[in-house]
Amino acid sequence: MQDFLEFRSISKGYPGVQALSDVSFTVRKGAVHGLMGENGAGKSTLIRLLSGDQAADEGEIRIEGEAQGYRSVRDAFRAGVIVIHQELQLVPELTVAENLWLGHFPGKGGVIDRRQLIRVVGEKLTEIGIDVDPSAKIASLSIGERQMVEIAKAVMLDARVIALDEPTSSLSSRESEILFALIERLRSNGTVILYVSHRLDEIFRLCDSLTVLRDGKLAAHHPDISKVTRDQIIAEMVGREIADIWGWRGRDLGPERLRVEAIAGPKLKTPLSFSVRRGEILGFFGLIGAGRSEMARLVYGADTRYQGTVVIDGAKVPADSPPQSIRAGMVLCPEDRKFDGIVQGRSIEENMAISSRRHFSLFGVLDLKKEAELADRFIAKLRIRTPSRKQDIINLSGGNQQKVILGRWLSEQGVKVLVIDEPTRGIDVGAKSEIYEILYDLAAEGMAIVVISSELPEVMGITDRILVMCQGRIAAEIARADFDERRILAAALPDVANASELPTEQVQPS
Amino acid sequence: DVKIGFIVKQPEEPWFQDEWKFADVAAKEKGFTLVKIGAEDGEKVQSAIDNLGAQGAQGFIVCTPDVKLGPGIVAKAAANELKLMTVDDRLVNADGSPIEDVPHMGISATKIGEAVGQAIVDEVKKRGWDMKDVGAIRVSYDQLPTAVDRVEGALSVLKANGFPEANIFDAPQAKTDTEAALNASTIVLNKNAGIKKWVAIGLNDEAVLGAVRATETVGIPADNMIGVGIGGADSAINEFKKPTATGFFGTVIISPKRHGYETALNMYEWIANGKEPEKLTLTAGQLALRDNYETVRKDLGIE
Amino acid sequence: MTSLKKLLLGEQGLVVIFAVAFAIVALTVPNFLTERNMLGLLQSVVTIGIVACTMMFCLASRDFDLSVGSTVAFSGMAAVMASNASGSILVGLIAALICGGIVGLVNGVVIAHFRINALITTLATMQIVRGFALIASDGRAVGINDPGFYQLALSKFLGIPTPIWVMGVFFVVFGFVLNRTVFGKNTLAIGGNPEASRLAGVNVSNMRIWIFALQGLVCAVAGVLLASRITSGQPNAATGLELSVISACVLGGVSLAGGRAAMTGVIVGVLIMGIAENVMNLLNIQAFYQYVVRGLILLLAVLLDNLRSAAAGRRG
Amino acid sequence: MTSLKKLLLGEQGLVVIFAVAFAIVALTVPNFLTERNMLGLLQSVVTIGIVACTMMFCLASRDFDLSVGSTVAFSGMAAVMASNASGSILVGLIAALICGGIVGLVNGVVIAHFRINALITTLATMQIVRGFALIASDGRAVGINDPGFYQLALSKFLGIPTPIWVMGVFFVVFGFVLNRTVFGKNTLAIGGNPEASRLAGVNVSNMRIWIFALQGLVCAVAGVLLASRITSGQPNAATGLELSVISACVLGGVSLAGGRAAMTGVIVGVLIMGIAENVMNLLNIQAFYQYVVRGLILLLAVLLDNLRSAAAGRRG
Ligand SMILES: Nc1ncnc2c1ncn2[C@@H]1O[C@H](COP(=O)(O)OP(=O)(O)OP(=O)(O)O)[C@@H](O)[C@H]1O
Ligand SMILES: Nc1ncnc2c1ncn2[C@@H]1O[C@H](COP(=O)(O)OP(=O)(O)OP(=O)(O)O)[C@@H](O)[C@H]1O
Ligand SMILES: [Mg+2]
Ligand SMILES: [Mg+2]
Repeated sequence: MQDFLEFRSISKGYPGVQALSDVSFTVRKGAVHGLMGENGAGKSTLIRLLSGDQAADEGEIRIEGEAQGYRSVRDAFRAGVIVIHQELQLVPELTVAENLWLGHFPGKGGVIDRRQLIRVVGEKLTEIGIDVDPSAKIASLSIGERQMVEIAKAVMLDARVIALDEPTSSLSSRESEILFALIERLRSNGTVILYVSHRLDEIFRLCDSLTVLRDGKLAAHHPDISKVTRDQIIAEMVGREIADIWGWRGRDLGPERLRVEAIAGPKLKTPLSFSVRRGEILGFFGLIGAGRSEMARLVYGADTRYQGTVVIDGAKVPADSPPQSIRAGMVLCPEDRKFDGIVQGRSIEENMAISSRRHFSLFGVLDLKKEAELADRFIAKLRIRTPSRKQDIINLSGGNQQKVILGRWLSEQGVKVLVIDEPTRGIDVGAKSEIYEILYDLAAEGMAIVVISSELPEVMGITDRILVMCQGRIAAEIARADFDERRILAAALPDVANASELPTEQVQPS
Repeated sequence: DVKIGFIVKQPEEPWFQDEWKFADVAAKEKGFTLVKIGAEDGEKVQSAIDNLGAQGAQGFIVCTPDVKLGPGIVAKAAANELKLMTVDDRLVNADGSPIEDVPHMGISATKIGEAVGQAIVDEVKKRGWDMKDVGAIRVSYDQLPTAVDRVEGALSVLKANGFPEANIFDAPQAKTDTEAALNASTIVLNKNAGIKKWVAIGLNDEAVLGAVRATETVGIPADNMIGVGIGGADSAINEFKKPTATGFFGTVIISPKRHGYETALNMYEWIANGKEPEKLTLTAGQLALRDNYETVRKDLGIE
Repeated sequence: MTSLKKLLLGEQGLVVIFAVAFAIVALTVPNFLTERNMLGLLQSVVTIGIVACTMMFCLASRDFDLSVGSTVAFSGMAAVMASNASGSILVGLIAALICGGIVGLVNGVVIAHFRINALITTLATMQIVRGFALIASDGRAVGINDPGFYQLALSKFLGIPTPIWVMGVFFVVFGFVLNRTVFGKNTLAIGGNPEASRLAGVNVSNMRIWIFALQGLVCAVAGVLLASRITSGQPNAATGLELSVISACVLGGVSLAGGRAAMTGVIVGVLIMGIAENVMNLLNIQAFYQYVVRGLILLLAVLLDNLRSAAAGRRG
Repeated sequence: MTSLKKLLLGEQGLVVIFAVAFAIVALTVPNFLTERNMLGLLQSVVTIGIVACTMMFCLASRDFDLSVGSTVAFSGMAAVMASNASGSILVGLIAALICGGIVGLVNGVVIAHFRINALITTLATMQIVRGFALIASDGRAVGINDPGFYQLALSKFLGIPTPIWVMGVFFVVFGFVLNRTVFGKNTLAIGGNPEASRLAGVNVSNMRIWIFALQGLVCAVAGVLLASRITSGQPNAATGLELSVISACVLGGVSLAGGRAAMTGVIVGVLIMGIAENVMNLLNIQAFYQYVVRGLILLLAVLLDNLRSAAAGRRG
């Protein structure tokens, strides 16, 4: 098979950062090509250059031997290239169908043919196996559903090259399967797929070939993925060996620290109860829309509750608002970093200190030195790739932004309960194990930790106990000794949950 | 029963408030309804007339935001079958000639300006200043035609009496309030720091007050300043009430009483008794100074 | 009961609230619901209504235009001067469209290409264009020579004055453009998420330029009608129009954060503004109190709309 | 060469450009760089400068305040009337602060609690408050009885008039508050991403209320100084102030999309506005052309700043 897509000595710099330097590699026709690397290694930058949104400082991209001088997204589209970016790029106020057609609306003389708009999208979505209403507004979808819509965008329009930048970062296993099936189909049609992910099992499962980037340079190129091992890739990425990513450490669990009693809200009608002990890491698993994020937001007071109480160390937490929860010793690291996490236009330092700075300010006057120290400590600890702590957070790569947000909460003092929604979304393998280490340390100090994750291996790898949610209810409770992939998945699937004898009512705290 | 509209261009201005007040007196006396509407631009005037028509008024008095609105106002009044009189500003045709069929009561802007100019000239002579050493601040707001006419009227008298043209300095105000006039005048004073004696003219009392405040800020004594305003409402009276005399020498008071009371009365007579008013009534302004303003106001029927 | 609630809180809630308010006013205010007053009312909102059509697009795409008042005055001026000079009303109309179009185009190019804040740009052009209008006319109104020009505003069709028809046509056309054309959808997309739209291949800067140019042209139409109604070109006309128009749009549910707009909403917004003025004058409310009442009505209208959308659980 | 470039394109680029422009003006415009003119210039921007301090906070938190002009007039009015009635300047000052504070508080509560669009809310209060000022004074200027009141504006310290000192103190204090206090940082955070700030424990609605209340208080101070300068309370004072202040802020790099602000920038913005007026009058530019020039300067200033930040590769 001939080389279909070629990157030729590509370089791209931003002020203070050389994102890519002299990167060259080729991809064969009909191949799924993996792209890996630490956070900030330059993967998204490469994809962005391919999309035509930005131009390389040096080098060129060739498709079927033809140099692509395109300068805009439209040009790239005409050349048959479609890119799904790392951050969701949807217009919340428009419907699913309108978003899918955006940029290429059907119709004559500028008048949209609305019937065709809906019909074609409906057919495509059914064909792909995505269950969303084409005329629903994007704003009403959960983040996972939005991700599926993004993916549908790639297949809607016939393309020669499709690039997917971390498409599964907010998908659970079931949706991921739909995506993988899609990729198989595209591969058999001869489409070239560039696939960015931090999940090694996905890479091994899907990809024919692989490129590893490190610090913006080509670290390794593997034309045949069957000739490499996981450890080898990790070493190429991180520059060191990581024996066991999870590195699970057992702890002695103390008395009950957090108790949630019959909590319910607008999007979570069935009351939920559970409790977490000192030193315990409790995992929540479920499919998209299972209601885990809703649960977390209700517990934290981010959304208004209909009913229910939250008790920390025997004291009731006022139900009202995040400030009160924080004062009571509970923090939530939200799932959607773009809308709920990063503060655009402000530096890394400020983003990290936003909540904890009240501890080291005197009468409201800041201690800038302490802030700087804090930022530097977590930049080092979480391996955040940035020229300085003064960098605007918007200029960081996705994974590095996530790390800053994590840093914000890990630096908070006097925390008794830490709730983390998708802690390692988009984070590279190296940093992942650092984060797990920090979580174990915090737990060992007596903190109660709730981890919500859609990545089954992660939930199984780092938690002491798992609550499986399904359709807004807790469908199963499984202790670490009984962790079993099949059992957990079975509980998460709605049809199985309804039919089986698995407990569907509220689970009593153990 | 009779219903009469009274439309004015700047409802917040004390002058128009007073006109309304005196029109109300007439309304009470004669027992008709007076509908007061503020209309700052041509479009508002149009809808105000429509509105009056809809309410069943029989006629209205208008001080138009712009005299060139004449044909439009006349047509609109006719369409609504309303009798029409103008006050303060006289309507003109497209070619600039006054529309003579519409009864008017007012005073020409140029004439008021001339009164101001005469007052200044008299006082300059009385103080024995040499015109060559005196600077004139022309607080200007040229986007308003009336303002230009008033200021030019005053300047024409100054020049006719030998005031050197080179000593007249323009201080354009960005808005028609005192602060804007103050800021603009300060610059003129600072630019011509060599001139020690000043006179100031402007479109109204507020503008001249700005110039007076400016002289105070840069330290020119009150004796070296002659500001003469136009209007004679509270801004000017407040100045006269100050314990010591300021550079605000006087103001040409124009009487809102005749303008408000008589026009309303005339309109009523026209509607009720078919007695058509005079086509043109001209009133005069009167100079008021610190020591005689009370009598002047009494003479004019204000107070 | 529940269906009433649904009606009030639904998509068309503002319209329903408006209809109720209208009925109350019609029943309680004398002379309000007469044909003459209705026509007068509609004529009084012609300028705001026409300009609001394109302002809606401008706001929906997350932009802002403060220069509309000046543009209306300037192009009205241009129409009068050109038609006086040439003796042809058509030439006047074309001159106005050219002037308005150029102002809009300049706004658009400066904002989209040089990426200058729309507020500052249009604040600047607002002053510059007003300056041009004043310079061109030496600060004085210019009378219309050809009485045929007045006919634009005075003529009627089926008993309704032409300007009202024009406004109606604009409402229909721009309503269609917003909901049913690529242009409209792209406008909403740009406002909702400019980055996503750009990455989807929408030419964002061209779209913005077009929107501003259209705004300029529409202002020119409003300017010509205004000049015809007031039988002269006035350099000081339409000051403060920008705030009225933006208020009408926001009242009608157009989001200043972009991405949300509806023609029915804007029409209701325009009418609320007009009715408020009309009723205050009918009730002979004192000038100073009119300020207070005007402010309170504005607050009340958005408050009601807000309660509605809060109850409907729509996200901010 | 490169260090020059660095200087121009760096954080302080606007300041450097301003310094260069200032030097050019000082050298070419006669009478500009005299002590008298400088003091006059500074005094002419006192109102804008003082109000810009809190407007900066307001814009940085993604809000908007159009009511400042009315509030300045109203509280100035209140100060004069209260001090006339009581015979004490202090009582007047307190009355002004109370009035200003209440207006701000009402703005804040309506905007933050009832979640009404800030533009509409402050547009409404702008009218209501102006109405109050007119009603309170019956539309007339109210003279100051106690000559001591004039001294607020006329008194000098080290040869510099008190209002300029007040403005200077405000600049220093609010610059400190913005950069060095939790309040300032939270303001910027709210503007950058309100939802994220809320989740991070910032009490967003309280913050917004505080910012508006502060804005009201600061307007009251500006109103008292203005009344003292013009020796009377005028209900029509400070119309259009809101746009000048917002322009000064945006010129100084405050982002209307929130999250970005700097005191030095705002000071430069205020000075640019003041110098533009000052120089135009010194050069005796005709009134109508002043409109055009004012607009062009505004455009030029943001354009320069924009080129600078585009070159620096800063994102939108
Ligand atoms: N607009 C920008 N301005 C400055 N630096 C940038 C900008 N965009 C990206 N960078 C930097 O370029 C580098 C590469 O970023 P990129 O987004 O390509 O990383 P990535 O490999 O996709 O990482 P991740 O796994 O976290 O998504 C990072 O150091 C990032 O901070
Ligand atoms: N903004 C919204 N408006 C309406 N419904 C929503 C909204 N966000 C989420 N939902 C719905 O609420 C339910 C719970 O979603 P939630 O995001 O809590 O699920 P989750 O278990 O956290 O899954 P995910 O993996 O997507 O985060 C879903 O049915 C989802 O469609
Ligand atoms: Mg990336
Ligand atoms: Mg979730």
